Amino acid sequence: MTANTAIRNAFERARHEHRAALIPYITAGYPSLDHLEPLVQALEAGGADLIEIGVPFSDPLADGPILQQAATEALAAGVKVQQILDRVAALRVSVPLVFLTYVNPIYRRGIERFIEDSHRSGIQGLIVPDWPWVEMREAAKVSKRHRVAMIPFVAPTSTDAHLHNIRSAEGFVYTVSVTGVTGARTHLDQGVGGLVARIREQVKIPIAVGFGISTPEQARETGKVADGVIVGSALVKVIRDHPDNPIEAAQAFVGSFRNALETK
Amino acid sequence: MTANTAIRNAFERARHEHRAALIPYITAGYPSLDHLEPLVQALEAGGADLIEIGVPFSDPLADGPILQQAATEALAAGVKVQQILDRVAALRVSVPLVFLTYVNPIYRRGIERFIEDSHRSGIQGLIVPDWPWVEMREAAKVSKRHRVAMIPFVAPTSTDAHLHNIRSAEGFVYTVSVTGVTGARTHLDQGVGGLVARIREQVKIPIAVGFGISTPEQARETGKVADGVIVGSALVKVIRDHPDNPIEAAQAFVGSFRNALETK
Amino acid sequence: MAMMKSVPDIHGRFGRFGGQYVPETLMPALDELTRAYREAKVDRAFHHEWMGLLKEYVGRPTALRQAFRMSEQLGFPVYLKREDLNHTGAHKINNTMGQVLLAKRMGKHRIIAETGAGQHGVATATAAALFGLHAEIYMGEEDVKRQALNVYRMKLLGAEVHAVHSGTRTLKDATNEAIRDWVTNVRDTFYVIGSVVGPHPYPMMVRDFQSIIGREARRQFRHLTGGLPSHIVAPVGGGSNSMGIFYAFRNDPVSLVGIEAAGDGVETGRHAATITMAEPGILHGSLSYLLQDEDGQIQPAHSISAGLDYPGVGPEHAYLHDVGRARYESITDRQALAAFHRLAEWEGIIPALESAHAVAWVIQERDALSRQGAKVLINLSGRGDKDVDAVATYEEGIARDDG
Amino acid sequence: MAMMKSVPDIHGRFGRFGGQYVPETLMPALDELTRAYREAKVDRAFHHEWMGLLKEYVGRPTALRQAFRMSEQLGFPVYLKREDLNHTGAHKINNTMGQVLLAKRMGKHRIIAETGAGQHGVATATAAALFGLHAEIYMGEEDVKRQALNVYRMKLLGAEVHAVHSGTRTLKDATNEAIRDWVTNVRDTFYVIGSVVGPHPYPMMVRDFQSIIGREARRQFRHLTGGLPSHIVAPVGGGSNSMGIFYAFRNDPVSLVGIEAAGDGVETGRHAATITMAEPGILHGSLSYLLQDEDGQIQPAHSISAGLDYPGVGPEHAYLHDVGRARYESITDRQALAAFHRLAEWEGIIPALESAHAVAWVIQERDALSRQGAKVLINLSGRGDKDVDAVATYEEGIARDDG
Ligand SMILES: Cc1ncc(COP(=O)(O)O)c(C=O)c1O
Ligand SMILES: Cc1ncc(COP(=O)(O)O)c(C=O)c1O
Repeated sequence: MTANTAIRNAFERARHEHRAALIPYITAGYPSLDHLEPLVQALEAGGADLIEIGVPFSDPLADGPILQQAATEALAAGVKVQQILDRVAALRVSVPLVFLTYVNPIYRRGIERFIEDSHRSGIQGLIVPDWPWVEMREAAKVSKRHRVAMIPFVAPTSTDAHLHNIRSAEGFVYTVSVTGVTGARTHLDQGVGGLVARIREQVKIPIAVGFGISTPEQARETGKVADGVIVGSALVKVIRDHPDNPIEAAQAFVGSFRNALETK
Repeated sequence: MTANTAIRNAFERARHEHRAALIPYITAGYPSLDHLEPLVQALEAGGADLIEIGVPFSDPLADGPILQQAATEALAAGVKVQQILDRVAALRVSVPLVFLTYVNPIYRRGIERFIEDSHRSGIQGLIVPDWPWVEMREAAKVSKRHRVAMIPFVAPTSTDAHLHNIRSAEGFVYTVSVTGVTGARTHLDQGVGGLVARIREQVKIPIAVGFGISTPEQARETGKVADGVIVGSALVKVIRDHPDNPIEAAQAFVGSFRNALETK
Repeated sequence: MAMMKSVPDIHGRFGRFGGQYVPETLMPALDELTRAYREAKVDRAFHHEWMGLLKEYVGRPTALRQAFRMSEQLGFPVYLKREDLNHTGAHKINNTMGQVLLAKRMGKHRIIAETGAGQHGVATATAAALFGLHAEIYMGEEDVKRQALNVYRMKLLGAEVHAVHSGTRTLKDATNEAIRDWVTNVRDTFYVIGSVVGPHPYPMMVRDFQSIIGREARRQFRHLTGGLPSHIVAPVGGGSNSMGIFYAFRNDPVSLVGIEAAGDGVETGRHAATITMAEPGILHGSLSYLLQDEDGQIQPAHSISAGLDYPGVGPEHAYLHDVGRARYESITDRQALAAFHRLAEWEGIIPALESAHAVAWVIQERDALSRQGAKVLINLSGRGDKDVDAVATYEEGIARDDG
Repeated sequence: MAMMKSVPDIHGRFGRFGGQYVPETLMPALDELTRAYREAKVDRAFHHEWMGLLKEYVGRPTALRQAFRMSEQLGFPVYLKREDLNHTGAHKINNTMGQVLLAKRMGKHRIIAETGAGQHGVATATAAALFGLHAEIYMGEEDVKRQALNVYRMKLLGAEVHAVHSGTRTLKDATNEAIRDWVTNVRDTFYVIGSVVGPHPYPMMVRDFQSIIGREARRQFRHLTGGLPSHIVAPVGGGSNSMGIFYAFRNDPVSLVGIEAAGDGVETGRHAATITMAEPGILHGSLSYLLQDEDGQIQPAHSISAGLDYPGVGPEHAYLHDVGRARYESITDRQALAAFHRLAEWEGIIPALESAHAVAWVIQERDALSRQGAKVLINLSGRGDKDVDAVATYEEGIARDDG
C-alpha cells in the first residue's frame, strides 16, 4: 500500500459515511513518551480517521501557546527524535499516521534519512508548516520513493499559482482556516468555504481544514465544506487540563467531535 | 584720620615692637551674630593688631571647607549684610577693622553704597578675593573718597606688571602664601620669603601674608619676612571646635600667636 | 582575485544557503515584498528619498578616522568606521529607514519588528514615528531587562513593546513571536527584520540597505590613505553591519574578518559562535548555520552582548565562509569587556559591546597583524550607552566571583 | 539692520557685562590663556586640526532638516539643527575639542571641568582621552544622582569624577569647586569651562568654538530653502548652544529667541530663568545676570533639566538682552516634558530635556508663529538618552501626585 493509498482510503471511508474525516493532533512526548501509545489508541477508539503526531521542535513558529508549551515540556523532559520513531514503529493502530514537525529536525537528520526512517516507522505523511511547497524540490523525489506524502498547505492568502503548483501533491491538502498560528478560536474565518471551493477547482486530493477548530459545533460546520477536520490545540488543551485521566478525556473529546461530524 | 592712617598705624605699632602685626579673621554671624562683639573684643584682648570680619557669601570660591561651612551656617541662620553693618557700627574696639567678602554682595548693594556704608560702620578696608585689581577702576575713586582701603592681593603666580599696578594701593598687600584656597596647611610654600622680597621692591605699603597659617610656629616663621600675619581658617576651626566657650578659646588661640610673634 | 559571483539567485539562494522557509500564509507576502523591493531598488525617487533621509536625518556619511592612540599602542594603523554616530546610535537605522520607506510605499500601516539589544527596535520605532506608522516590537524578557534604556526609548517613540516570555526569552524567541504576529496580521503588516537573516528577500534587502557603510568607508579610506585596508573587522550577530561593510570590498584584495561572540568560551558550550561551529540548519526562514543539537533543536546562544546573542547568522555569511571569502573568529565576554574599556580610554569612544568584540580581536591579534604590516579598519557598529548599566552590573559580579 | 558691534572689548566686556572676577592667583593664567587662544585662533594649523577632529571624530557637519510631522501639526515649517548627532550626544564637544586642543598646545597635562547634566563632563573626558590627558570632573551630588549614566560614561573614559557636596550640590557648586581646584593647581592645569560663562576669555572662546553650529546652519538653511529662518530658538543654560547658533545670524533679519527653564513656574521662585529676572551680578568670574537675593547671595536654580539648572548665564546673552538683539522666554518643567514626548512621537527624535524647552516654546507659540508665517529653526542641542531615567522617575512622581 502506498502512502497515497492509506491516506486516501481513510478519507474515502469517511466519505462513504457521508461525513468529513476526523484528524486529531497530539504532541509526541506530551505529557510523556509513555502516553503516546495509549493516547493514539484512545484517539482511534474515539473515532479518529487519521492521526497527526507532532515531533516537538524548540522553535515552533507556526504554533500558538498551547502547542508551544507541549513541545517545550516534551523537549525539557529529554524527548528525542529517535525515541519517537521507535515508539511510533511499535504502535498497534489501524488508522494512518502522519508526522507534524518543523523543517530543521528533518534537515538536520538528513532529508532522505528522516523520510526513510519515518516510512519505516509506519508514517504515511509529513506536515511541515515552515517548509513551503517551492522549497521541497529535493524532498519531493525522496518522499515519492518512500511513499511518504508531503502534505501541502493552503492559506487564505494563497495564490492561484500555489494552488496550481500543488496539483501534483499526494495525501491531502492542509487548509489553514485563518491567517495566524495554531490555537483554539471562538469563531472561524467566514471565508473557509470559499477557500475550499477555490482549492477544489485545482486540486483533486482531499481537503482537510485545521487551525483553530475547538468545538464539535465548529467541526460540524467545517465538515460541511471540507473532507477532513483537524483538531490540534483544543485536544492538547484537554490533555493538559486532565492530568489525572488524559487518555479518557482525549477519547471522550475526540468522540464528541466524531459524533458532531456524523450529525447532519 | 584716613583709612590709610588707621591701618598704617596698626602696622607701625607692631613694627616698633619689632614684630609682625597679627591679623585674625572671623566670619560675621558665626557661630551667631551675637558672638560678633565678644569675639572681636576677645581677639583684641588676645593681641590682634587688625581684625578681618568676613561678610558671608553663598559661593565663597576662594575659601576652603572650614570657611565655606561657617558662611553657609551664618546664611542659613538668616544673617543679612545690613545686620552686620549695624553690629559693626556698634562695636567698641580700638584696632582697625576690615571686611572680607566677595564682589557680588558689594556689586548688588551698589559699589558706592557698600563702601559708604562700610565706612560709616567704621570699616577701614575691603578685602575681596574675586575682585582683581584691574577690575577695580570704578571702586578705586569711591574708596579713596570714603577713605576705605581696597586691599590688593598678590599670589605666587603674580606678574611684575601686577606688582607695578598695585603701587598706588593703600592699606596693606594681602599676600597669598600658596596657590590655593584658604584652609589650614601643615607646611607652607617655601617661596614666600622670595615673594615678599619681590613685592617690597615695588610696593611701599605693609605686606601681610595669609592662607594656610595654622600654628604659632608658622606665624613666627612668616612674621620674620612679612609685616603682618593673617590667621583665618585655623581660628574659625578653633571657634567651631569649642561650641561651649568659643570666646575664651579664640582669645587663647590668638594670644598664642601673639606670643609667637613676640618671640624672636 | 576572482570576482565574486552575484548572490542571491532568484530563489534567494547564496550557494546552498538562504531560501524561504516560512508558513505558506506568508509566501504571498514574501513575493509581494520581493516585487516591491525590486521596483523600489531601481526607482530613482525611492533611492533619492532614502539617501536624503540618511543624510539629513540619520546624519550620514558617518565619520572614518584613524584611531591614533590605539594605533600607537598596537603598532599598526587602526581606523574606525563610526556607525555609532548614526541617529539612535547604531548601524541598524540604515536598514529601518529603507524598510519603513518601503512599507509606506506598499501602503502598510502597521510595522512589527523583533529586537535583541533593542537597537533595531529603537531604529524601527524611530522610522515608524517619522512616517506616522504604528510599530509593535517583540523583545525577549531577558533582553527587556538587560537593555532597559532601549525599552524606554522605544516606548517614548510611540512603539508598543511586547516582552516575550517563551523559550530562552531572548532574540530568537522574539523573532518567533514576530513571525507569529506576521502570520496573523500579514495583510496590513510590514515585518521589519533587523539583520541579514530571515527568508528571501530579507537577507539581500538588508544587505543592500546596509552596504552604504562599505561604500562610504571604501571612498573615505581611499581618500584618507590613498589605498585600501588590509583587514576589515566587524562583529557578527545576525550579520548586518559586517555584511554592510564587507560588501563593497568583496572584490578587493582585503581580508574580511567577522567576529562572533564566544561568550564564556566556545569550549564551554555557552557562546554564540555560530559560524565557528558551522552546522547548517534552517531557522527563521532561511538555511544557514545554526547552534543546534543532534536533533536540530536550536540551542540557546550566550553572550554578554544582547545584539550577538543569537543562535543563527545570515545565509550570505554562511556562504562567504563556505567559499572562503571571509573568515570568522570569536571573542569571549571578558575579552570584549576589556576592549570596551580600552577603546573608551584610548579614543574617547565607548563602543557597543557588540562592536567591542571586533576591537578585542584586533587587540588579541596585535602581534600577527603588526608582523603583516596590517592596516585595519574596524566597523564600530554602535555606541555603548545602552550597555553601560549592564557592564557595571556584570563587573560587580566578576568582582564578587573573583574576590 | 545695523551691524552688531564686535564684542567683547579687550577687557573682556560685552557692553557692561563680562570681565574677569577671579582670585589674583588666576589672573596670570587668564592672561596666558587669552594670549594662547589669540595665537591659536589665527593659526591655520590649529584651525585645521580642530576642524579635522570635528569632521572625522565628532561627526560634523550635523544634519539640518525640516521636521515634517511637527510642521504639519503646528501649521508652519519647523527645522531642526541636529546637535544631538554629535559624538557623545550634544553640542558640548565642539567646545571641548577646541579647549583640549588648546590645552595640549599650551603644554598642560591636567584637565579639569565642571559639569551639570554631565554632557560637558563626558565631552571633556572624551577629548582628554583622545589626547591622553588626565581629566578630573566636578559634579554636584544631586546631578551625580540624576545623570547617573553620564557619570559612568565619564569614568569609563578614564576621568575622575568628584561629587560636590557643598551648597545646592548642583552645577553652581561644581563650578565653585572646579575654580578652587584651578586656583590650587593653576600651574599645570587647564580648566575647560563648559559654557559661555566664566572670566574672559572663556565667554568669547567658547562662543567662537560653538559658533560652528550657526555657520553650518546658516549655509544648510539657505541651501535647503534659499532663504533664512524667521526665528531661531535655542535653550539657554549657560548659553553656549544658543550663542553658538545665534552668532552667525547676528547681523541677519532673524529673531533670536533663547529659552530659559521656568522650572515650577517663574512666579513660584523655583526656576532658572536668569535673563527673565534680569538682575545683574557677578559670579564665577563675570558680570552678567544672576538669580540672587537682595544681599547678592546666589539663589538656587530649579529645573528638571540638569543642564539648565544654573543661576547664571553668559555675559554675551545679558548683552544681547540689554541691547534688544535677542529675546528670552521661559518654559516650565511640565511644558518641557510634554515637548520631550511630542518630538519623540512626531519625529523619532528623543531630545535632551534642555532642548525640549526650545521645542516647547515653539509649540506654545504656535498661533502667533503661524500668523506670522514663521519659518522656525530649533537648535536641538542634545539627545535625551541621558534623561530617559529621570523622566520616567519624574513622571511616576507626577502620576502619584495627580492620582
Ligand atoms: C551595535 C550593534 N552591533 C552589532 C549588532 C549585531 O547585529 P548585526 O550582526 O546584524 O550587525 C547589533 C545588534 O543589535 C548592534 O546593536
Ligand atoms: C544638551 C544640552 N543642551 C543645553 C545645555 C545648556 O547649556 P548651554 O546653554 O551652555 O548650551 C546643556 C548643558 O549641559 C546640554 O547638555
